Amino acid sequence: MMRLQLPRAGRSGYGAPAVGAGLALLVLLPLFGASRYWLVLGMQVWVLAAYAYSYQLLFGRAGMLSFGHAVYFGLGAFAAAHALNSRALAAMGLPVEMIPLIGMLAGLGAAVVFGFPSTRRAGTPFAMVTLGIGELVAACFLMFPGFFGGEAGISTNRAALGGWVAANYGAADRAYVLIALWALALGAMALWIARTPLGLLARATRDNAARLAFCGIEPSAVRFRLMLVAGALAGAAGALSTLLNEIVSVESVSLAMSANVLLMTVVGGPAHAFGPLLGALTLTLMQSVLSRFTHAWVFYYGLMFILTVLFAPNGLTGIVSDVLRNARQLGAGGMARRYGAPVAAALLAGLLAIGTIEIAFFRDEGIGAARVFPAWGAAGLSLGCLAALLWLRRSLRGLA
Amino acid sequence: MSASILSLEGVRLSFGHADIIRGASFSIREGEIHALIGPNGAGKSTLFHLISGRLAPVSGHIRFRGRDIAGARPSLIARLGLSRSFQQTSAFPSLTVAENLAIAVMGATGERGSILRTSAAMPAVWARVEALLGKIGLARFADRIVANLAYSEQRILEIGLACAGDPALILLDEPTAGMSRAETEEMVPVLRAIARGRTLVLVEHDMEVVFRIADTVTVLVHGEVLVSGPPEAIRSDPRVRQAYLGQSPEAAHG
Amino acid sequence: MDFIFPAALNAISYGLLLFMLAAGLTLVFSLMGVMNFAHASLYMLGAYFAYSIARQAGFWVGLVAAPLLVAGLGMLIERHVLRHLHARGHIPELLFTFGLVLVIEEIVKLVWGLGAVDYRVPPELRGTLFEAFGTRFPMHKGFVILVALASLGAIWWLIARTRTGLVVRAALANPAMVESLGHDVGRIFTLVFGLGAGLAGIAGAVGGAVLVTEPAMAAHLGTIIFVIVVVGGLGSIKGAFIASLLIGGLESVLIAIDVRLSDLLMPLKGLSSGLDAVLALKASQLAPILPYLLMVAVLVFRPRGLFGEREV
Amino acid sequence: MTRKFDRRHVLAGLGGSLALPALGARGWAQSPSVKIAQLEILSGGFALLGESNARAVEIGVEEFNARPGQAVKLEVQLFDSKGSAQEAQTIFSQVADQGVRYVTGGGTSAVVGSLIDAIGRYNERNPGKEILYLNHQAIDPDFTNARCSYWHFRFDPHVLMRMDALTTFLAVDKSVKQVFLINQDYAFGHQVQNGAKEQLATKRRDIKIVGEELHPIGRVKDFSPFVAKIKASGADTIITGNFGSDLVLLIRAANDAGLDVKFYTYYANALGAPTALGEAGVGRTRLVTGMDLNALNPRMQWIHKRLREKYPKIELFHAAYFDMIDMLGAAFRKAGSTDPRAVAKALEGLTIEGISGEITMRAEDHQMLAPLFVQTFGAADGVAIKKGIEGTNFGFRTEGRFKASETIQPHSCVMKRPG
Repeated sequence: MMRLQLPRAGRSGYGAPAVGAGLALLVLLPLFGASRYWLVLGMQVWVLAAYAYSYQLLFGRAGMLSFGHAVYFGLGAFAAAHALNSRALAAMGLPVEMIPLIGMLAGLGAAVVFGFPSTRRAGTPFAMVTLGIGELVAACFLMFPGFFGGEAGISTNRAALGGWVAANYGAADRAYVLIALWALALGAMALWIARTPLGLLARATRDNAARLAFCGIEPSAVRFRLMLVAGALAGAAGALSTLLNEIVSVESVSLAMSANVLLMTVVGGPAHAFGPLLGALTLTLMQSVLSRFTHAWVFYYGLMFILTVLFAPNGLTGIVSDVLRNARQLGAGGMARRYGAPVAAALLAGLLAIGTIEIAFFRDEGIGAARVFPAWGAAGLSLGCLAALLWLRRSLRGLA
Repeated sequence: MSASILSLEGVRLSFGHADIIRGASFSIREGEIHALIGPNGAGKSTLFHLISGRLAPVSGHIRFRGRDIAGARPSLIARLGLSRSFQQTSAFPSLTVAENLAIAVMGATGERGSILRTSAAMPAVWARVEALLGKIGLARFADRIVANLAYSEQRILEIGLACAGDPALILLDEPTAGMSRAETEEMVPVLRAIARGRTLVLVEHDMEVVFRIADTVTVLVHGEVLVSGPPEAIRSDPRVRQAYLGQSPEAAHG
Repeated sequence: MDFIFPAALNAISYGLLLFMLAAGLTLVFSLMGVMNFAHASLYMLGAYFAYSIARQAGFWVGLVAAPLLVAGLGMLIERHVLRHLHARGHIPELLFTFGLVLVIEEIVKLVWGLGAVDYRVPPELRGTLFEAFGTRFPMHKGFVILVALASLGAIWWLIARTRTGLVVRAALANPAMVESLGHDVGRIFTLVFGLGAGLAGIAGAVGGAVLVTEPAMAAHLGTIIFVIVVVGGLGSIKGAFIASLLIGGLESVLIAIDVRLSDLLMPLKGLSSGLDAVLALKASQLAPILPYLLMVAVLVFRPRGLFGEREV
Repeated sequence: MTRKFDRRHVLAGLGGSLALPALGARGWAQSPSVKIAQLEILSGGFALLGESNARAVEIGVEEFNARPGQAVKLEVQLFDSKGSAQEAQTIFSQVADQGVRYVTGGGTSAVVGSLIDAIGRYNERNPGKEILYLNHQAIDPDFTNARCSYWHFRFDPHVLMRMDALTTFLAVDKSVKQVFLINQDYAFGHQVQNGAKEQLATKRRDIKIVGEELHPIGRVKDFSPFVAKIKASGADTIITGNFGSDLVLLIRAANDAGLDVKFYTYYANALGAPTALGEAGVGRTRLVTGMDLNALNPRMQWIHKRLREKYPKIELFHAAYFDMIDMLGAAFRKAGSTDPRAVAKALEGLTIEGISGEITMRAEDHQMLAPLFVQTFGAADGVAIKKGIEGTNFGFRTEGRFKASETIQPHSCVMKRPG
């Protein structure tokens, strides 16, 4: 009997033990004496990664480009905040570990309501409907301050409820472990879904929805089911964000939040198992660390997104796995010979471009590079940048 | 004479003022191989779209096993046991050959995308896929991504997809389009094989293939049925000659 | 009546401004199938370019030069980026234009600052056009109407009456056919994209002066013009026209009406206390969500849009 | 963004995201001064406001530190909260990590509220490391009423105190008969609207509120439908808390339509409004503010001049930061310590001479009582209006002065005090 290679979405190829050990190290970050700031940043990465994993199911698997995913994330976050503040739930002894389940239910409920009108269509119309629904829900938030706390949002305290494992999760290190484990579980669920029959049908709808219908399977039903799953996972991720921030405000459902998850997923790699994690890490570092050095961080982030769309459709994880694959074939020396010149040229061009931008725009503010370089530096750097770009082009030709 | 499995009664389709199908009526008997021929623009593919549910007729009835399916959704029609292939190869290009067939099988077996087991854990589906792979002769390409298949293999896969769900009736849209003589020769037995135990309707430009395998031939001109009958009668019918005479030889032979 | 009349004139002026944007977006979409997310960003660039030129050379020079610059930029984008992405399908194109929105907004902030710039119509347009029902109708609003009609008329003439227009119309209907007739479809795409961008540029040069020129102006209009294009029916210029006036007017009319939902639903009073928060809203407070409700409803119940010939 | 930090790590900044905040921590540890983390919105729609706040505080601290014999120096570390409550939490955790004990900042009440709550939780969980929030701008009355916190001090008169000054002045003007309220549809706008209604009802029962409008914040491109409505209502006076483009566009639409009414505003001196007002606003635009630009004391004159030199693009339209800095200095002296617990105690009930008169930090709700001014828009004449603002020839003439004791409003704060 013939052996079929069965579908395995999200094969890492890095060796399961190594991946497991790495993840365990990440989860146990607090044991290594990470300060509160790094823990909070870490939690942010986990929350965003969980959110991005839910989005990857839609965009990466089924090609559903949603501009309103924050609806599910935000409603999950609000449900979690209300649950944390609810005396009735506290009296019933709801442990804080179960809060993400509340968010999951809220996300699922929202997906039942909004999923139907949006998943009837695919492609560009789907993108437009989700955009409309996203704007709709965001606008509603300010209209019903009774439910959503108005612009101030809803404050809560993650230590308000007791826990099963720890007495409470007020301290950052305990909260970190809770959030990391939940995020891992959510990511695993998303990857699991990709490997189920639903995941297979998701890829089929992306490839050719019309053909799927002629096979007897309604593509809009597949999209709807995916939306339910993705909505539930996003809702749980939203609940994690409530546990982290202890406040939920309108920004949780905003277009910016919807855009963030799209950016993370694309930059990280829309199809790779580690794409969302890497995307979340990149966004968090740029938003929280790079933003301390330059006002232009959003510009760099947008530029990075565009470059990814243009030149690396498989995102950063795509680049990494390409490099690893080539490295195995070529060895260190071969890699250096082959990629040394283009990488050096790209790095140089990038650095010079950043320098030019910093000097040109922050002259009168005197921040960043503008502090050290004189005004004419910008002109010099931009010329250098141009030269580096030409060099890059030449070395890329050499590659091809 | 066996019972009719599919019958069209006065099926009409128009876009704006242009009539595409002007009241087509004919019926297809269970178990036969029925060929639809006609010059370019006669509305053959459009008729397929109407039968398979991609388009809805303005008026008229399409009865499949006694049930009116005019205007029903494609997925419903497919579940009723009416399947089709496409003129352009239009499978799922980023999936493997086996996965393509699995999806078609899932559609027929009523699998709606469980999330509680992996897709590997569908023994019935994969067993059927393996059988199909053997039948259409693509077993060695099982794990090949469809986009990387050669053209003729993609055409064969297209037919495999159409019969994966063991449908009662298959619509094949130009199964030999774009194939070399030799490839077409290979296709003829495949067509005979899949026709075993079911009804086959095909649109085909290659007259040689049509007259070799068809039990009945229906000639469509300008959205109307010109004549319908056994191949020998069609071959000698002067109206058919007339209809084809104005056409270039390519149109007559595909 | 005393405030319905000025409200109607406002609606026309604002609606036509929206239409200048929606027309370009529709044109590009029907030809290339690309929903250009960055269309409103081109509008913003039009305003900022016009502002910078106006400071050096005067308002009228800016009004002409800025749209040309924006059109050129649009053609560059089409020629050097979108065309290459086209082969990979619509999603990468959509993603690219989405990224462009971010980048253009940041560039505008870096170059022109975070706040609004003082871009106003020149003194000769600051007066009152006429007075009716006790309200003055400012001249600059009439100017918006004039520019919109003139530029749309020019576009119409270009497409309906010139040879190039004939090829464009043919390409709209059947690009493969036009290609086989020996026309360079790529050039037509570039041209049409430039035309759409230019229209956005004109809208920006005028709209920026009449409304406000600030980095958020693209985000404010961006989603609204999508709503218009979808509600009107993708690819339908007529639909875009009606939807522009409809959406432009909706806001003015809703603001003018002083009704609460609870007043409308008086007979149903006591139905549910849970809906109190909804019912207490005034019609004018609903104004921001109504376009989106309309869009979702259209996409669900009438996917072709109001006047679309084909499904979205 | 921290200035010092930048300079030391420019190269790291160029390198991008590899930069380690840990390096920064070492840099800060060498300085003996009291560190204050300032969170302002430096990107997005409110960025201009955040930028102005940041520059003003920078100059205010420069002046404070340069005073002869100043024992305790202040060092401000600036962060971009991006207008996001979530981001504010991240920054706060970083700040708390670095051992910074004072946090300040303006912006939306979402950000400020989230910080006050976060500090409350942090102080509860980390006794001995308490952090104080010094609020120089968020004037939501809730922060010193229902949501008051022992660790929060507000140095700016809140919405209702300002409204009281505005309505007192309005009540005197017998030509006001019909008032229209137009505000942004969010917490602050609602407070202005409700405050105006309540206070007018007690001060001038004969004034009719002929219309109330709440419009979405920052989204209205053309106010002429509203203006038409105002005109139709027959109003002779508008009260609005609008600021930024919402005020600029309202004024422009009113001018275009020839709407002849008085404007009573909160922010007509800022963010483009004076430019928009122009000649048409003269004599009929009023403003309540905490600072009189025409009568600055020497300290404020120095700050004003320095700000103009260093950041010509930045306008001075808010002054609570300077009172905040002074009062903090006074509290350090009174407590003999810079420990936030001692300083909080010292701040309660503290009275000093502020930039325009006596100011007191009310102990019960931590709301500062400070003088307020009601001013009218007019052409600069070098006397009543010393200089034009925002590059125009117009400014605001002071017509009403309210001493701190005249701005007192009741509060409902039940403060939880540490044991």
